[in-house]
Amino acid sequence: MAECHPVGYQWVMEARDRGAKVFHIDPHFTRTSATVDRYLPIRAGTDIVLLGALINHVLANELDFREYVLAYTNAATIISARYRDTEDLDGLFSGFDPETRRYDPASWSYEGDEPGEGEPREGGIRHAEAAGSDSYGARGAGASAQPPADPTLRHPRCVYQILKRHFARYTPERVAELCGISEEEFAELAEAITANSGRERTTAWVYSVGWTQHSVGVQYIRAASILQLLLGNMGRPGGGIMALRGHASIQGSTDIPTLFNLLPGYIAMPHALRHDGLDHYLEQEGADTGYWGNRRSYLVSLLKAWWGDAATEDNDFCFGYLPRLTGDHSHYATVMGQIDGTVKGYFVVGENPAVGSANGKAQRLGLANLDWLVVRDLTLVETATFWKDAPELETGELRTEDIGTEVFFMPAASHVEKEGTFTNTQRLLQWREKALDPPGDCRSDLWFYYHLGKLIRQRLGGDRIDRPVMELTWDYPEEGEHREPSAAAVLREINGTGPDGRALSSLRQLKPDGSTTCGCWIYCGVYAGEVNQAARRRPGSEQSWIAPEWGWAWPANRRILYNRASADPDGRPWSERKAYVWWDADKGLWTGLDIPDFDEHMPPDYRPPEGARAEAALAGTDPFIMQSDGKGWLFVPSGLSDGPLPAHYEPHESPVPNTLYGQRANPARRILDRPENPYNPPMSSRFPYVFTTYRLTEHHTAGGMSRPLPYLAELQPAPFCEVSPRLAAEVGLVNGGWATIVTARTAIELRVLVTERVRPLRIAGKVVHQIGVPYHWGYGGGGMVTGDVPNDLMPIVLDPNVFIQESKAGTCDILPGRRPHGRALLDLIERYRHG
Amino acid sequence: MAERMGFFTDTSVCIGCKACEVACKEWNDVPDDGFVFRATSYDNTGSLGADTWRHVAFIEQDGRWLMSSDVCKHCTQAACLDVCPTGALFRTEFDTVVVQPDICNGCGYCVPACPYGVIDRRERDGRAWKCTMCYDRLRGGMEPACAKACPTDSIQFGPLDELRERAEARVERLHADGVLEARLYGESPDDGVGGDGAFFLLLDEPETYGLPPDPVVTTRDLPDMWRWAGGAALTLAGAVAVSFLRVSFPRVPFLQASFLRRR
Amino acid sequence: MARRQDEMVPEAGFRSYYGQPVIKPPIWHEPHMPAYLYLGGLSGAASVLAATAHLSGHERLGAASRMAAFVGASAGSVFLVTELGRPERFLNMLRLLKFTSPMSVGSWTLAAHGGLTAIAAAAAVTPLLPAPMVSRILPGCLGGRVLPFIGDASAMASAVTGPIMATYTAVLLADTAVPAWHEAYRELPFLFAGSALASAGAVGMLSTPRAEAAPARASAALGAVMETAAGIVMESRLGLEGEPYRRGKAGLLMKASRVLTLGGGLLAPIAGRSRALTALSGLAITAGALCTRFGLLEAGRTSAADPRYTVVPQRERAEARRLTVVPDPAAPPP
Amino acid sequence: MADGGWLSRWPVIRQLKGEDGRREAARSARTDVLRPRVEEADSVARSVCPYCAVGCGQLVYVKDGKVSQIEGDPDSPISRGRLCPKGSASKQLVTHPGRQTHVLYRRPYGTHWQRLDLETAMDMIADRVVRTRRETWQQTHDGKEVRRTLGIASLGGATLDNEENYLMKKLYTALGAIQVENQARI
Repeated sequence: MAECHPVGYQWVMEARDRGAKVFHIDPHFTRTSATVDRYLPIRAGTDIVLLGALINHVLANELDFREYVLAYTNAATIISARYRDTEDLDGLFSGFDPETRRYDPASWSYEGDEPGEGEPREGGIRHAEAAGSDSYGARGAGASAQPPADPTLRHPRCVYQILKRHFARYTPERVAELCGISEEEFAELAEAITANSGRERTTAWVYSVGWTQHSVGVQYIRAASILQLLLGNMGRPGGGIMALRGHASIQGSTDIPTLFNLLPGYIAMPHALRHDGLDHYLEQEGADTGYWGNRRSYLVSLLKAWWGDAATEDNDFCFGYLPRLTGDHSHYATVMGQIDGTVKGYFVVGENPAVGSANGKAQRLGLANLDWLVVRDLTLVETATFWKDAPELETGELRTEDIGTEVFFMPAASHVEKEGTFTNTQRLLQWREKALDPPGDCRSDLWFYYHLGKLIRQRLGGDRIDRPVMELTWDYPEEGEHREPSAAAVLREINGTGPDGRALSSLRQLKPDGSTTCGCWIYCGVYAGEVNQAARRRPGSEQSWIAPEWGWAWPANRRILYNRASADPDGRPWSERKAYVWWDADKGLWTGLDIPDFDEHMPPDYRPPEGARAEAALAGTDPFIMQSDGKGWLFVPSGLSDGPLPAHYEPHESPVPNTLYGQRANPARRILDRPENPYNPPMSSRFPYVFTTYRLTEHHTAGGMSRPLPYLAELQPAPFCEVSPRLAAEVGLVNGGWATIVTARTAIELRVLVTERVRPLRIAGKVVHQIGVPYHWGYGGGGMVTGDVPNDLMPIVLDPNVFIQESKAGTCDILPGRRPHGRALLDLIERYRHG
Repeated sequence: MAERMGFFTDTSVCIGCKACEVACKEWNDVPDDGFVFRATSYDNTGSLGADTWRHVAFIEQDGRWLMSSDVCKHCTQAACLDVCPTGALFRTEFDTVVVQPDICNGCGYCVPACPYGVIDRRERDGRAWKCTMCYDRLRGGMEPACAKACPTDSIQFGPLDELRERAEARVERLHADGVLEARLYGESPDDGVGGDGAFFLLLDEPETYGLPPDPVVTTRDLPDMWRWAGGAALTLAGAVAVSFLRVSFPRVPFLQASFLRRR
Repeated sequence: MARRQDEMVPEAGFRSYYGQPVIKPPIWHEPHMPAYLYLGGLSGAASVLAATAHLSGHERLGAASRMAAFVGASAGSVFLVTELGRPERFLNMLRLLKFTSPMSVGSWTLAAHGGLTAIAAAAAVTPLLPAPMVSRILPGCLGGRVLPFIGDASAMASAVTGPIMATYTAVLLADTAVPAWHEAYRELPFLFAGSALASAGAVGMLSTPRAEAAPARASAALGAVMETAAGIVMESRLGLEGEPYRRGKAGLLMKASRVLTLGGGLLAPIAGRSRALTALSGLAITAGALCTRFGLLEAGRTSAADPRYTVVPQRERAEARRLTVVPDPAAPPP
Repeated sequence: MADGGWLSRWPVIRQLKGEDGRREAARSARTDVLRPRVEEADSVARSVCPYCAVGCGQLVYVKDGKVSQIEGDPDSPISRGRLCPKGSASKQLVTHPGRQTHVLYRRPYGTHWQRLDLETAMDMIADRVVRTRRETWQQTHDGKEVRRTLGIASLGGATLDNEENYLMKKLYTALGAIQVENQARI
């Protein structure tokens, strides 16, 4: 956090100053490690072992916050008798089909909720193939609101007992054996987090892509969620699991997604093989209880925002205009489509896949096989210049004269040359004022897409293919000499309007009948009262520590999600110290420091009547209002592609076996077994070292916004790897010298930093060396400092839920000295591939 | 005159992010310092100089990683200022030491005079440069760019007296917390430079950070130097006289005449 | 496991930060700075020699020394100005008079000394020029009567600025944080004065007929002895800080200087009858003086570049003080 | 010191008048009028740092149509005026000489860039979108209506504004392009 979010880290330093104990668990000793109470080095890719052992520690010693667990989680819920755990199947859950390598989640259901024959409502192969879990993350898959439960937690099939059994093998000994964290260190951590949880205290977990970029990444977060729910740390101040996101509006990019499987507000894109019309779609997608019960209002308001008057009740509000998915259309599938020739035209907007995505060679081969490519950026990033400086030109795999890709480089406006909102890592929308006009041909992406849309519309006719474009609401006020579309008008459209044409103030006003419009339901209220709430700038010093009048957080400006859980079932704060929101019986409403994430008039003693829908179907004691049963899910009955509970699997490329289960790696992980994407064999003596990638404070991602800046480039001027003195001695690496790192994809050369910050770990009886590689460099890109591309080493192997690549744990070999060039490089890789 | 302003750099909370280095350069338009991979932990700018006015040191020790943002000390008795022949270096109303780029003629004398190795001449420009404690910002009531940017408040700016009190309290707190190696550096008005306007809380010996353990302003000995030089000058004159004495003693009577004689 | 310096990020031990210098080395260039030091010293001593020669009736020696003083000061000034990062701003040297700055004092001295030696030299040269030419350049009586008087007076006055010229540069070097220079502040002025005297003597004996050159020879010899003595005292008194004078390139230069200066100096008084020996002696002394200056600069650089010379003596000083002073309760236990 | 005359401003003379040679007497006329340049800014925009997702507040000062300074916004309850090295380098990000301000075009099999004016480039891109969309249009897939093109794909960075992402998703969806992805997946 100190490394990649230094300004956010000030609050950690402040917490430490006030007595908080801070642990840092990371394969790599970073600036964070240097400034915490205890640093625990861990082997990359083994966090579920550690988290599982913490869960086991809590369960075995009954250290859970029982009152919270009983009231707010599905611990008591009884699971289908058809369910089989990894304990029974040596690392597999029930429902696995080895043929397709996909799970049928039917047996994971709550008792009495098991689907009949055929495709289940949520989950299943087609759902998994289209990254369906992505939308469930915030959404809550179908499950009944009042499933059978055993409040004594004794029923052998209740979630609590299943959890106990599942995690029993996650012991401190296993942590030592697999993670490399000693039993004493584990004991210190376990003691600290349990002692610091409960009524009076809360513990927070903070993670970043070190948890997500794994073939089992979603289950890392799940494991942390289970732990935090058991300890009563969710929905409470000082608790939670915080995702530290690495880009200015990466949160916004998922809320209002430019992602293949989502519509704005985590609404799933329709799937041709799963959904027919609007009604069928709504029936299939999501539960009727909890806030997702209102999904018709959200979707219809979105369709109205997009197709305006053309969207009517009679034509399903133009639901048919939405293109249909049939499977995986994600980034890496798209790249394969480029190589295969199905993808002809490609827009790359403020992104640099040629050096920023896993397996750079596959990316560049894809780019070289396009008809046309549009790159929009501030500088000439490698993706724009690959045709004249890609490493494949040197090896002879590509020739500039043979690359038929037509390339348009469109210079972009910077963040100060346009107005608009970023959504930060805490879901806070902040409006940026425009400081000045962009120079030369530079334009905002808003300008580009708006005017491109207008030009496209001029070229289209009125047939059924073109009608969705022609009928699209595409008319925003234009401002200034460049005819910049008004970002405020777009934000207002996102916020939505009521029947009177006025901006809506709350998502609760959204209607299923087409009388309201809303471009993104979770952002409804950002323009409440016709005021750009994201532009609010009341100084922090003039507000409470929650600072509700600085920007605007979705939903409804709530700063902590599910904060109903900060009060006990009766609506009283768990403790004075941790008071946040509470039920004011006199006034008959929820109140507190933050905006309650709950129906403000629903009393704690509310019990839903039979047949109630949406939020009314949840009780006054159900804080997790997006879930169909209002409970925090320790066990996930549907929605995930690789199991209802986290289980430790070794990374796809790993030097050691999985000693926990017979199943070595995540059975459902997505593998792209193609010639462009060869893998290192697991436990191969040719690739004996673990390697992990990460960022440095001085640079940003693949360097597009940092390498061209002298002030940043000089601070970290060369790609390097970090190795322990012991590995350096074994291999013959010299501090300040050169090393070549080899994987089945390619070999790259880097400078060497020999440092005791990197520690060899003893794993399953043998010493495992880890090599750290910051990934900020590329071969060109207008960078002041250039070098080989660390991402070229990475394989494309994906988490089965969200299709993110495993770039935090792989295997490699390391050699002293610089790499061979040209043909000789390919020969070297050939030798490694075939041993 | 305004209060004496200073920096207190508390390295115990430094996270080595180098925001200070960059913020300083952005404000003061300092050029880059070259692109050299030094293999000295995460430090690739090396030391303070004409093109690096804040420098973050990284020291890897067994189990800990020390980071510290170094800067011009703005000495109470500043050798650079003392020896500057042009008056380009002067003491401001904030008791800071600043180079005036419109005056400096690049004589280079300040460079070896500084006991901390701070000031240096920018060769492509010919003048000497160093931290000004953002003198222009101070004159507008703003804090220096580095202190403002510092994410963890490792760099604190304020009236020196206040900072000294705060630093004392911080050391006591750290000692109480068992960080016995915490110590202040440059805060004492009794040290060899009369105390630094920019002082530090360190977690190891100063030399570990590249700081001199007991710096003394060279001009402290200047009166003595002049005396010895005076002695040497007289000796020189005497030696010349002696040179003539031995051989021209007989001509002494003519000395007077010789002096008065017109050609 | 054996740990070599190059095997890993060197652990910044108690001594230094990656072996980097604590202070900045002098940035002055070669040959500018050493040449100036030589020329300034030569000029200073030569002006004393000139005045004394004049007083004692050694007119040829006087005239030659006046010329040497003038050439030394003016050529030295050229080196000094070109050494500046912004030579066009050399006049800024006279913005202020700062006694804390040997360079300020030196600049004013040089300005005065340069002017005085120029007039003195002009007066010495005028009689050698054809009268018509003189009267064309100088109006009326100026050439004939006033100039010689002013010239003599200037020569006398330059005998006051001269010793300062010859020794202030020692203070200039000593008044830095460079340990090898600063710690030598007692001996350096004598070293400089001796070297300057020897240089002026050498120039004097090379440019003056044998008959009048005896004082120059004596000066050369005395100067050489003085420089050598100062050097020996300096090296024996300085401990670690004196090491740069004995090692490496600086050590070679200083040794060469010692041999040349002493050899040339001792040769000077006995070389009277031989022009060759005189020339040898004079050139040896001059070469020795130059070696001294180049050696000093080099030693200063070495001294600054190695943190040992900065840290170790300071650490010893601090430790000594810590042991004598009442322990500070806030100080960490050793 | 306003009484003109180089002589009276000559520091030596000022020294003689009693000014300190290391303080007042040494000051130059430029020094006397020095002020922070942000005081002369024509405008200040309240912005947000474009690097990571902490969302630190930035103040963007503009003078004569150029960014003259970017620094932390002390009012921000998130960052309290502080910035990391990247945030602190924001001015260089928007002003550095390597930034491209012209449209560049590389024709198929070409070996060099050529300039293109913005309007032409926009027309050319629109033409290609329309053509590729038609050529690769899929009305049905396995008998099911899909109404899409797999011929056009997009990858966006996560420094795009919400409004930009919104228009992108809206336009692509209407066009039937589904391979619309973002750094958020990566």
